[in-house]
Amino acid sequence: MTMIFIFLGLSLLLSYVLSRKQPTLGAYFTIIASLAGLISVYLLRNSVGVTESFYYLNFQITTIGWYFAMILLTVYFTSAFFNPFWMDELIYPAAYNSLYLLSLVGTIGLFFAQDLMTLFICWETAVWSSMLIVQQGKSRQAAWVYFVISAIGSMSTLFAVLLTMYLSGTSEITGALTYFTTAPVAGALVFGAFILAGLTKIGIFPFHVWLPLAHGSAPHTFSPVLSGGLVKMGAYIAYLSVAVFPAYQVFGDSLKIQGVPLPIYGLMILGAASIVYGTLRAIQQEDAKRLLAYSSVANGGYILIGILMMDQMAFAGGLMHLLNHAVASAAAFLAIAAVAKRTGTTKMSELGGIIHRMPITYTVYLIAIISMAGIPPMGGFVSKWLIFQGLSEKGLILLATAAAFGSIGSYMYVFRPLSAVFLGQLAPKYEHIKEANPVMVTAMLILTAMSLLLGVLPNLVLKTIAKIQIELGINPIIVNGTATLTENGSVDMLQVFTVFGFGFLLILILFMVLPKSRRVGLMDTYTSAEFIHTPELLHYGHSFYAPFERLYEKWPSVLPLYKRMSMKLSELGEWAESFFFHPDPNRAVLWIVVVAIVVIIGGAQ
Amino acid sequence: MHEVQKNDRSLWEVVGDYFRANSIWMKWYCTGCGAIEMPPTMTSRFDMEQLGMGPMATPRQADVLLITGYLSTKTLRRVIYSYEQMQDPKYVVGFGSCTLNGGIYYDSYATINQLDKYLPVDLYIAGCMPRPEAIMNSFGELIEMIKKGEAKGWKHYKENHEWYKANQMDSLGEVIIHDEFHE
Amino acid sequence: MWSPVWLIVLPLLMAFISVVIKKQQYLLLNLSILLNLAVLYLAPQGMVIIGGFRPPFGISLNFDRYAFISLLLIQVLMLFATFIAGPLAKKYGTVLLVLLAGINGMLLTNDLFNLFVMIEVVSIASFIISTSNGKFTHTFHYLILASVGGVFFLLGAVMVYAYTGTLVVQGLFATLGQLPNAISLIPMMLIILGLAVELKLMPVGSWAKNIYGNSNVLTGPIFAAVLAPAFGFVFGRMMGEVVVLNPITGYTLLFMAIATFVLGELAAYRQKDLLKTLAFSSIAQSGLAIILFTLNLPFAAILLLINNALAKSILFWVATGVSTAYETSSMKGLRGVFYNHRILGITFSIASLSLVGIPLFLGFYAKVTAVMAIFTTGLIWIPVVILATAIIEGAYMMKWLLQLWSPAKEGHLASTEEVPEKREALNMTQIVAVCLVALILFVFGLVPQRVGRVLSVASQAEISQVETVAEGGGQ
Amino acid sequence: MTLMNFIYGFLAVLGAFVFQTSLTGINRKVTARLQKRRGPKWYQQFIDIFKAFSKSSITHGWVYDFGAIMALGGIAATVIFIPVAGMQAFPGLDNIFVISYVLAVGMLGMAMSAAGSGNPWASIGVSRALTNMLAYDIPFMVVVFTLIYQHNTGSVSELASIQQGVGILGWNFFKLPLGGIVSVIALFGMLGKKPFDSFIAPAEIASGPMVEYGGKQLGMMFTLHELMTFIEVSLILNLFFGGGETLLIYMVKYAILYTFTNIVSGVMPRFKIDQAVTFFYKVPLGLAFIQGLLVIYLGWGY
Amino acid sequence: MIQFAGIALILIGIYGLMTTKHMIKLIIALNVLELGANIFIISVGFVKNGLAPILTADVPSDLLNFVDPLPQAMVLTAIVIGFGATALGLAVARKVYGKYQTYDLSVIGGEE
Repeated sequence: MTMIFIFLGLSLLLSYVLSRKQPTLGAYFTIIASLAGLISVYLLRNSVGVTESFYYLNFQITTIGWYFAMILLTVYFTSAFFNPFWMDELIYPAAYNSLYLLSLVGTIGLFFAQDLMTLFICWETAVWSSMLIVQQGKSRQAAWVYFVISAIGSMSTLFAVLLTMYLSGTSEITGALTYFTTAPVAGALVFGAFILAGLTKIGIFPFHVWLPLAHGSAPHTFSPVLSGGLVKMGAYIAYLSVAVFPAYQVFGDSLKIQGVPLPIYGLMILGAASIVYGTLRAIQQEDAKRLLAYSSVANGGYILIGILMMDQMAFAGGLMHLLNHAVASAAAFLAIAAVAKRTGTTKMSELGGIIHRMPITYTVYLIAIISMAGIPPMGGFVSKWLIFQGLSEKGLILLATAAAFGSIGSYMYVFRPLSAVFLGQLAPKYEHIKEANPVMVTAMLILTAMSLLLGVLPNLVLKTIAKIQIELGINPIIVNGTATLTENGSVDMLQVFTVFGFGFLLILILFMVLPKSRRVGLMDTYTSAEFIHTPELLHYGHSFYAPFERLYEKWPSVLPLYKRMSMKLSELGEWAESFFFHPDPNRAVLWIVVVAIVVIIGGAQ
Repeated sequence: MHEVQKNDRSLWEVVGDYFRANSIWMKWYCTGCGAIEMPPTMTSRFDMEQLGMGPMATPRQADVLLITGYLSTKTLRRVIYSYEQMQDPKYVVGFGSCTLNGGIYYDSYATINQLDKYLPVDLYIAGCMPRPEAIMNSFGELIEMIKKGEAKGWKHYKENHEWYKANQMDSLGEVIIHDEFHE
Repeated sequence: MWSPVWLIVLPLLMAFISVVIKKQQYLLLNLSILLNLAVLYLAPQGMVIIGGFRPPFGISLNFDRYAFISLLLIQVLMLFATFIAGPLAKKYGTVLLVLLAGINGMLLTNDLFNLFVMIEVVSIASFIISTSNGKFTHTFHYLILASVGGVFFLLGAVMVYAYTGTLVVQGLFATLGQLPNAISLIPMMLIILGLAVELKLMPVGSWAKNIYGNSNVLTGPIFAAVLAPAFGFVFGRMMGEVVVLNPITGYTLLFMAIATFVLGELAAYRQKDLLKTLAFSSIAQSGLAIILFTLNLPFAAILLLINNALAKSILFWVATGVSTAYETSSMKGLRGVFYNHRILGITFSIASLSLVGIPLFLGFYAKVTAVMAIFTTGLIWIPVVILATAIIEGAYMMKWLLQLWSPAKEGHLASTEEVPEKREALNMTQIVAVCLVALILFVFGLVPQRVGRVLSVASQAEISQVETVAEGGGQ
Repeated sequence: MTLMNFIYGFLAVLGAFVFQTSLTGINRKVTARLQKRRGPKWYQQFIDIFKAFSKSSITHGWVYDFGAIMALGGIAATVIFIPVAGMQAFPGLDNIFVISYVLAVGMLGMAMSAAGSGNPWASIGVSRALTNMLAYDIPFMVVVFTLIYQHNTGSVSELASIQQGVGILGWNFFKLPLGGIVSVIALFGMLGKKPFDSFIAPAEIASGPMVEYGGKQLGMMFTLHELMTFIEVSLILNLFFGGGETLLIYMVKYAILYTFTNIVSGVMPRFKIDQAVTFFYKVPLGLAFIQGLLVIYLGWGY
Repeated sequence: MIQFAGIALILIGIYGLMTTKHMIKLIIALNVLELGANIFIISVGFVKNGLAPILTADVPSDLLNFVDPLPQAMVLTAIVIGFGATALGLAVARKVYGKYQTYDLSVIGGEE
């Protein structure tokens, strides 16, 4: 395992050197390096429990770490296919390539970290290296907000890590965290600090502000990594703080709601809030990437709720949703990136009819959103189904309602880019664009195939998750052939897929039997007999859900709150500056006297 | 003008004509005052739904284009556009005497006097304006025509496309498009 | 033969010589620093009594590990600072030599009054150096404040003498501790206030904003990387050996230090001017060091001082270099400047990441050590404040990094067309020197534990006082 | 999974189509009677659908066709999942979430096909339809969660069979009256009946998603509508009205339920889409929550 | 008694530093402050009726009431340092005057 880190470390240097000579070469090298990483981590699947040390960093292979690392590597690997085509848009291509690999090293290190210090070091490495990548996109502000929100998480983790190390006297994760079984008060503090990091990184309401900014304006090739990959670091922290950290024991005495301790329930409510908020905001967006970013906020809520449940179904659902969302979201972002590469924009109202030029990209996007919306037979369905089953089994009705809202609301927002970007009239200025480059198409098809495979044969993954559940000592999800069984329901996705295919086949036959249709252009549509000559005007891509949006357009947004907070801090700084740092010697002397008097009076008492 | 061809339908067409005769969906092109006679025809006294007839929202869905009144040169273009958007087999019904001969404004520069020069009218309903009784009666006629396969205006239009186009161009003249809303 | 006295005498001697042969000032300066380094390496550690007088009539020098570490840091940074400042340093060669002698004396001396003298020497030298900013009102402001601070320190020292009859620094706290609180209160307050001016402690450090904020390639590094750690070390010595804190003075000092840290970072957060940002950052960091010294956690404080000195020197070199070259230090004017100055950019990034305390850099080790050390005092709220403030610190440093690296307008992809034209900020040799310091910082970051081991010896060797504010407060 | 399953499945689709289409025709007559008209023949709906199939058609590109096939295919597959009077083509696949999500395949296919026609009215219609779905589904889902919690199963056929055998009072509609009312109101939304039919408003947005369909695609959309109606009514029937012990009872109950909705909607005006959302989130959602809290926290409803 | 004189001078000096904006007056106030401090220091070592701390043949070696010489030595140094600072301050003030033609800091304001 150390070898993987050394290899990736060397390859990031190599990719820097190569990129200095020829940026594209270095970018292609990132594909090879991440593939090598993927394969070598895959080969570690049987060596669970092995520990290794590298300098003062300690690593251990765990099933859950392996699972997370595989997800991350998949996303990095597929997104790397896009890197070579964006080199000319970046002003620091060499830095991009090497930071790309550096953030990969950081994230994998996080998942394999054995001690808390290693955990934190890897965490920070991933954060700042990805922040430096984000700044190469459209917005510095976004990168900054990303860093600041992450820093809130980092600093709270650091606090938790150090306090844990101080109190427990050990830094080994499991040993240190299980210490709190006997110290619930300090445990609550550490839990709060730890989970805060998870919340900021998953982008849970109200810490979600960085997601739309960073995802929306990062270089197009890096948005999939941010959404599909780096967000999952937060999920890992959430996992640590509820599964490894004995959260249910620490809060064992607190008020319970349907068997869930109140603090954890409160966090789940935050997850539910981010589902609802993310959904509503995603519906409003005019930019495809920002829309997908808000969908990540919503999906982060599912993941958080699932992991916090720590039961047979929802926990498995949460862990599986990680993978499903990573794959689907990466595919969707990549598809949008491919479109942006050809058209130069991600604004939905400026696009339209891209399907006529990029049908494969369209298919990729379609399958991605089907998975994201949780519609069978794609992967997203299984995980959402598990979460629903878990929530309704426990009777957590508020959370279940939010989950349902996010699920159905997702039809609305995922359909929006489908319709506005891909369907409808093609603007004449995009008449000559071509399908995405075969290299990009390959990456997208890999993810699409994965989405489909996960949907049809979810048990491939659920087996691993069952293993994790057994390690944690909770009731594992039961897999039986192609069927997935839970306490209150079962599903066999292969059968569902077959029946769906059967239905599709029936209708296809019916369709073929009937007379063939005449092809007409998209400008030949019913317009109340009015003549329209401009395709852009006929295409409906702006304010798609206007009546619905009107219902909540006046709702306060969170970002202004942060802005106001930042402004208040600045004002405080300004006050300090003008009050204590006045360029006037009189005042400085006055202050000396004031301090002296205060001390003397205080001391005299 | 070509002669309407002899009636030799395949079995498929015969069955199809049966369905089409019993399910007449109309697109009303309400250009003039005649449209006011349609609501009584629809509602409880005459109830045209008992014959399977009904109004439809778009020409794509409709079988019959019902032109209820005056056509000006401006609306004629729209009518032709709508007609061409309809799916075969499709039928045109001219409603009121204005579609027949221009009605009382026959001598206006903007009035279209004889609809069948521009579109293949299968059936005219005379009157100014025709009462619901007349409408029901004439639709009964149309149903019979469709059943027998005699309503072939749409085929006629295809076969004599140049002739119709020439008439249309003649009447409309050249259209110069300035922008989306001005021509 | 090899005595630490040379560390003071040599620069002073060279200073006199340099008055005579003006042309060779710069050579003499460098020569004396190099010789100092040699002396540092060769001189045996221990107490040196000068002239055979028994203290307090004579002066003794305390050359222990603590002094060694601080002197080494100062000599090295001085060497780089004078080298990089080049022509400016030539102009101020004599003054710099006096400054060096003063600082060395300050760090070595074991006599409270001698310390006052050295502080005044350093102050006067630094007044003169600060005039090279060309902003005389600011120098005047500094001069008035530092003189008042000096007088306070002197009064404090004399009162200590009056009460105890001795001026020997080492072990003074033991004698002072026997005095009643009400008596020791005033001299302690005077000593701390006197130092607080130079330490830029809020609210008496108001001179720093403009002196740092208008600095050039000489003054910036000298003030931020030589004077600041030097006074930090002196303060550490005072806290370890002299100052007896009662709850009132202790909490006042702690409160002032925390206010300095938090408000300093907040003030830095709102700056739109690179040098001013760095100025407030220095103020805030010195607050953090004082927190640690006050809590009697010298090891963490030393680490922090070293990290700050190295990082700040790099930051000031680069910042003053580019702001001189581009004739502005505003955020708008410097946007994307690192595109043409990659190496400077990388060193600046390393320094700022280390300053913020990002892992893989020395600053992280310092931060962790500090927080872990504070935990042992039982004051858990202080780490919370420190870490929360670190978010703000990270925020503004990153804002600057992003702006300096990226030439793009907000909302647009960066393009090379918007890059500011290339001007020479620092010449090749200067860049190499900056890189060397950055390399030192980077290497320290890679082997933090080794650095820590060396330093922990220093901190243990020196500080003999064990009482902490927390314990004092608990009484 | 044998061939027989598939044949049963095919028959289920066919049966559902025939049954529901006849019922639609009958209900057109019922509506006509309400309006003092004679109304069409009872098989008028068949004629309409077959006529549409018999006409020529146009296509706006492959996604227009593919969407239509996907929609109808998805809906046909969903019909196969629906348990009718205890009969299922594929036993064990009748999880409520599976059904409601496979249904979404059809919705998405239709929306895709409609938007693929490039007609702005179709897009407006789709936008309204999806908004409508968000409105009615949330209260319904809350009720479904309550049901699953109460009976500890997500299988529709099991939920139906639990209610059988104890007469009319065994129905969930009477055990969970608030939930029952909510789900019947939601049924109106699902079926797109007045007052929740603004997404196909013919005079305002030219029948919304259907605007560009003609010929065989239109026929497919009509078929889809019939099958979807069958699924939705069956779902409510199974969940709240005890399904059916035999096929006959099932059909009778079904006909009564469907005709009821039809009669009610016959005298209703139309909500604007935002009014529909507000309505659903005020009244039915509130009732559903009250029901849920009563069941989960107070144990009522058993 | 003499201590109080020193303290009074210190307070006067501080008062001057807090109130005047004139650079020269500030320097004068600073000097007053230093003078006060010096007097205070001298007073620390002062012994009433004490002798000079100089060993001569007349003075018995076990004499105890001599004046503490150390504060006096300190004051000497402090005076020198104060002189240096004053000279520098005046030079700076002169420079400022050359630039702004005034000594009044309130007129100059913050120099940017």
